[in-house]
Amino acid sequence: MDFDLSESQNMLLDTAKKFLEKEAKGLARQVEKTDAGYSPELWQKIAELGWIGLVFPEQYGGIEGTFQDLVLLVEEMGKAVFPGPFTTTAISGLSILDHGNSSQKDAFIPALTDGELIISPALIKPDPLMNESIVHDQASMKNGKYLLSGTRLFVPFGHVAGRFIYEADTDKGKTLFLIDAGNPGIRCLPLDSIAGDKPCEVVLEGVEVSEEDIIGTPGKAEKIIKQINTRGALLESAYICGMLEQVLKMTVEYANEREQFGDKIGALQCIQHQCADMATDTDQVKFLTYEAAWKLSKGLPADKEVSMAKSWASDASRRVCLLGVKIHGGTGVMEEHDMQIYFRKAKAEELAFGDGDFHREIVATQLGL
Amino acid sequence: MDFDLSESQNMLLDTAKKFLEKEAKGLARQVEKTDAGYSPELWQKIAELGWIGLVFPEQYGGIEGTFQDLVLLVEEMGKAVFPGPFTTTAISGLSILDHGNSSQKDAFIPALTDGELIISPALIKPDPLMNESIVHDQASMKNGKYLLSGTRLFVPFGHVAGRFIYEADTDKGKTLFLIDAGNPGIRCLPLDSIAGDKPCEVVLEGVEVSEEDIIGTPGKAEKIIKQINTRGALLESAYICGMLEQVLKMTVEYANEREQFGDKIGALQCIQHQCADMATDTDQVKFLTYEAAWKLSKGLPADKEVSMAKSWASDASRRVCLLGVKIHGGTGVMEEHDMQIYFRKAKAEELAFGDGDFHREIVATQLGL
Amino acid sequence: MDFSFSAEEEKFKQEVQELFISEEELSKAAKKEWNTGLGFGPNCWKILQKIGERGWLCPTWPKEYGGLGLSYMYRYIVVEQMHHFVDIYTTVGAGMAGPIILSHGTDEQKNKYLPPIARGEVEFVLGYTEPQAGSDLAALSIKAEDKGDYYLINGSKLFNTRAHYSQYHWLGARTAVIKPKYKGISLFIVDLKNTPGITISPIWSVGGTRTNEIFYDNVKIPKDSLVGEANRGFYYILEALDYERISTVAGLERDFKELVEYVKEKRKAGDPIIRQKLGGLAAEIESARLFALKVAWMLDNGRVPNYEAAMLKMKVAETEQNLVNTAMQIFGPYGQVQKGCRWAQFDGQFERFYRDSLENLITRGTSEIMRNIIAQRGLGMPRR
Amino acid sequence: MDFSFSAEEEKFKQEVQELFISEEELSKAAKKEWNTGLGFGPNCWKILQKIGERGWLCPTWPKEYGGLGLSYMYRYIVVEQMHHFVDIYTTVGAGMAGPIILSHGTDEQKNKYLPPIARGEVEFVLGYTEPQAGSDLAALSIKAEDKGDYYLINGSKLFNTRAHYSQYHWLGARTAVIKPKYKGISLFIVDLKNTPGITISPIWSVGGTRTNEIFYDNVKIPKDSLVGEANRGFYYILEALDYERISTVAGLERDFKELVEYVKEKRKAGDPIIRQKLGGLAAEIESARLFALKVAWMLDNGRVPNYEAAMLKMKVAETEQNLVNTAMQIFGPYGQVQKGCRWAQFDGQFERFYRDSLENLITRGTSEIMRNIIAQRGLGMPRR
Repeated sequence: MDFDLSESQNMLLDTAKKFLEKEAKGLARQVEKTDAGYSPELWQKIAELGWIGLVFPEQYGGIEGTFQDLVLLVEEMGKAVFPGPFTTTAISGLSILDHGNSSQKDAFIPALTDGELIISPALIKPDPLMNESIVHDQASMKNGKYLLSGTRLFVPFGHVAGRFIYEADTDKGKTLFLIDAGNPGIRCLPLDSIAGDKPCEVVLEGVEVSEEDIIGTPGKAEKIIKQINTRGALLESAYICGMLEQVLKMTVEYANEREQFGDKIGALQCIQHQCADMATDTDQVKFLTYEAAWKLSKGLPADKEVSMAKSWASDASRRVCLLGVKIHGGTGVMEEHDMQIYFRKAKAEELAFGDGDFHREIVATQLGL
Repeated sequence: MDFDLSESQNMLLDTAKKFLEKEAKGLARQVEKTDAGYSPELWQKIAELGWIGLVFPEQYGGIEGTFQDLVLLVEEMGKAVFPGPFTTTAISGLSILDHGNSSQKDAFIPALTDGELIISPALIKPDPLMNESIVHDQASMKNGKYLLSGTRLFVPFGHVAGRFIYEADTDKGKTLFLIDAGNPGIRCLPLDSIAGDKPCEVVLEGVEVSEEDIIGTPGKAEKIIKQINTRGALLESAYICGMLEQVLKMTVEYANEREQFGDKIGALQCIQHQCADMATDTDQVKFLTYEAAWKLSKGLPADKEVSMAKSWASDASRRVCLLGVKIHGGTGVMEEHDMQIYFRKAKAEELAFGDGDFHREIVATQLGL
Repeated sequence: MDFSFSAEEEKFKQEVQELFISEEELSKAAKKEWNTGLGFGPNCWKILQKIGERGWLCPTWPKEYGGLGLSYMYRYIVVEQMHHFVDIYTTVGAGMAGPIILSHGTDEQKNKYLPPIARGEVEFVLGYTEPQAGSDLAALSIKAEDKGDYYLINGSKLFNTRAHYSQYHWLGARTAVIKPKYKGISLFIVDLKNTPGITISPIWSVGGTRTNEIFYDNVKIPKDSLVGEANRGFYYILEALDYERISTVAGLERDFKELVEYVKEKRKAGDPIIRQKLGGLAAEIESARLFALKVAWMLDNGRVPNYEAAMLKMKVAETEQNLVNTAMQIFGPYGQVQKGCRWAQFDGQFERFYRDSLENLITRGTSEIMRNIIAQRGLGMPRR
Repeated sequence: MDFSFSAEEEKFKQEVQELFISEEELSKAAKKEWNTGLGFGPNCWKILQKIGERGWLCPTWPKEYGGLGLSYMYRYIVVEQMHHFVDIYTTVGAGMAGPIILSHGTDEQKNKYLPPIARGEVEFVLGYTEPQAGSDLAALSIKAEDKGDYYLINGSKLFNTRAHYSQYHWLGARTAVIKPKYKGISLFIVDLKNTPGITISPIWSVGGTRTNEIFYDNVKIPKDSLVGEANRGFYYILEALDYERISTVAGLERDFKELVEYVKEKRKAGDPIIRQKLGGLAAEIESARLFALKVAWMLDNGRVPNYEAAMLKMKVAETEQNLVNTAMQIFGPYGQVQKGCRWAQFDGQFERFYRDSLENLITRGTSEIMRNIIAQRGLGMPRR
């Protein structure tokens, strides 16, 4: 049993804290009004720091960290609400590493760890009840090439991705493709969202893709997608964990400074108890996330643990941020204060890779129900 | 719009408060260890006060009050956790009044208002998954008589009932009978329960019943049963409302007296806020109950309102009692203190005529979902 | 006990409804304007005036000042219908400033301000909050010095939400440095359009609502700007709370109904979890509605709804949170996209509401302040 | 970071498990006895002695006093297994009195009391609470007067739960009337079996658990009953909290697992609402388990888990409430009937648990006290 970080994890987080403190302060606020929605300049810097390559082998420009290291780094990013396609690029790269062939690995992972290539999973199919006018899924063969059409939603940073991970139902069954975002049949539309984090609508119309762009065995997409979703859910939990730690910190600081009725509001029992509840909720997210990360890193089955973490994180994200807003009072709802950024981001992270109800349902299944 | 009670309601409640204060103090504690589970002596007294006849016409020994009056009286009983088959006898009687023929009315309602006859709805069929060894439902005809077999559960005060309201699936469809509890084919077993309130298992084996004992039109039982359940749910809400008012009162009194750390615990903000939440929850139960009662009294459709009231009451009953227990500290969990009686009774009332989930589901249906 | 409106009230309600229905386009346009977060636009003014010209904006006021001399229940009915049709609850003039002018103003002030308020022609912006005086209103520090012929005002006010379209500032300022602090506060009416030295600076909320900071730099205001007696302002504010307490959940009811229809349409009505959530919300909204009715009824019957009003305020704000949260949960990932996006459900209305509703948890007293009131005034628990 | 036991710990855990499995009948009988609410019966004593004779009851103690000189994680493992198999968590001797005797007792006291505690042969009943001293332990008033050759005790103690089967009273008594009050408290060991003037009077809890009031009427106890220095008792109690903090959710995990199996068997596994409730509970129990492990790990690493232990205490008690409440909701009307009834699910186990679990919300500090600790010690918020 060890709840401490390793030497190298401490070093990684030390650097991360310093870097984020120096470079990323106020970044979330700045970039959400830009078209990119993130800072390409800082993206290069974190590539140089080895963050994008954190979990990849040296031969591909990585530094061979564990998935647990990645979780810890993402937690730090969450504290700073660091914007960008970091987690989704990392898990996309891991899919190529785990399931791609060697030429795919050679072609894409070094570009990814260098910060040159952003890969985004484009896996969420629209519910036609929400909007009927969509390009429906089609996959046919022509001259040995696949012709793919379809609509995918909420593709993270799709507008700056070089490649999409895309699933199509081909003659061989559900098959995963790594599609060049520059393909002329693709349209990508960033959507305005509560978190200002550029989820995209990606539309394929008759996009020609060759067999070489298939990841893994044709017809076997589902297992890889599940892995992507599991990793994604856990990294979101870590990001939420960081956010909530920061919200708690900000809130306690505010309460310990703010005076009303001749006393610090932090001396009020109701404020203290709300902060205690925020702390407990946050620690629950943290430990559940850490345990799931440890299991994933060890290669142990972790579906249940990941879903426990994400279900708690999703619900705690709203609970904790709402208390944060309330304790900040009028200040907390002002655009100029950071509190509201966390509140808005929390909604996006709550939803990403499945909300609380969704993951509790998975836990139930994992319990054998 | 009028949130006040009428003159006659005020009089009724005045008498009720005084009577219950004088006669029923400590009663719940005393009778739960007796075989009867209520006080037959006080039963006679409340009959004399006209309570059992409250909603019945004068010709049957009643005093022609409204259903709203009944709700208010039951609320007072809830404050005193007055034990006995009052609500179930009243709603059983109302079924006879509404659906019985004149000879049934003449035979049973005066006996009921006099306090001589207790009638109990025996309508809950056991879930065979919970216990397989039951007498299964059967209804056949023999010499113009019905022969009924079946098991019914959680029959309130079945052991002292003179008649049961029982539903059987006959050749004419679902039919409601008013069965003599003294019938030799009937066994009645009071069950030990958390609230000590004698829910009974009633077993019929080849019980012979004549056509005269059918209430309403043969084959049309469902509508009457629904009415019984609606009325029952609302009276339970009223009883819970009274209980919660009393729990709140006891708790505030305790908090305003109890000293710890040199101060009344009632001066602590966390205690005050918990009490404020208890008060709000209780008032929600109260107003929802009153509105539903008013609708029922006016003959307006009230299924949605009753289920809103009971769903809130069921869940609030636990929330409020749990806070009451916590604020009372060690005292609250001691057998010798009344707090625990309310906590235990709350569970029984929460369940009676449907719990929170059950009634929220009805509300959803009523919303057209 | 009776939970229905009287025949006269019912008739009045019909009339009010009919106005909004006959002015459907205008109502919708006003609602849309209001929901930009920018406050009153031309359509808002227009509909307010239509309400006002019938005497409905201040139905409890005497006829001479533009009212109808009716009971609080009529005001409740108007507020309910306004909330339902245009989302605007009331004006600060009709709900907060006006009642104080009516009780404590001079005849001149009454004649000058009340009729245009009642006609819906002018609006007041509330000027109570300061950076160090939020929940603790008595701590306000903006200074109003009596200079003989005029008052000299210096300082600033935060969260003056309606400043950019109001004619008047309803200003709470310090006229005496004294302990207890609340005994040194006075109320003033400041003409925002014609007074030099005032700067209005916008602040934006997370919900996209514009509010403002107002700076007073050696601002001279006439002596007759003072309302009532000097240093009695805090008492007047507390008194006026009654009137302010008329509240409604009509907007929530409307949104909830739309949400239920949406769930049916999107074929999610069979989902037991959604059914539970909506069933629970229905009960919660209904209980809040009954709280609101009770408060209006109490006012009409000369009872002071101090803890009841606190319960109402808290319950409405929390019910609103449950509503927006439930809606967002039902939309799933589609909830996060905003107005104008083709994937936005209800054109992003709930997305905005999800942000904008936060304010209601805080303004007019946080839920924690309300719980203090319920415990201390309602339940008789000790004050420190 | 590593969430697994070491190979040695794992091996130890296996051994402990094997004992309980090989003594299955005895374990079950002990669990059954314990769950009557009457405390230790013959089977409880027997299983405790089997645990004790292996040194497992106090594994962190030195070997000379019957321990094994192992780390806190081993104690965690024993507690977890005990909780799982017999529902008994620990003894007061091993968990509360013993550690103080070990740190502050005389050699004579150590030799006399520690080995039998470690062997599971004797039990202490905690004697801290009084009617006016619950959460506020420092307010205790039972008097211990130093009469030269002996101490004279007068007064009474409330909620002495284990008094009717313990050999010793672990008594906190006032030896000095002084401010602050906590500076006048001393700890004593009182031989309950051989001391005249003591009356033990039963009190019953809503859960059917027997607890007791103990009355001291001019009771003389020897001078060497005092543990450590006079008037230092409160400090010792606080110190010992560390040891006490080892906690586990093993019993909750076991009950939860049984509940899940029950839901499958009763074909309710398809109910989405039950699935949500159980899925949420699984996460909550797991997080409480991780809190417990963290505290044990901190103790092993010389860190003081003051706010972490408070969080653990609060979370375990609240998780337990969620578990019993969920179980009762799943049973519906069948939940209300009691042990022995043929309709009782799990033979009424959860019905009793529903009542009995209330105590855990209150003993060893209410959730409200825990929140104070988390805020003030953990988050650095101001103390009054």
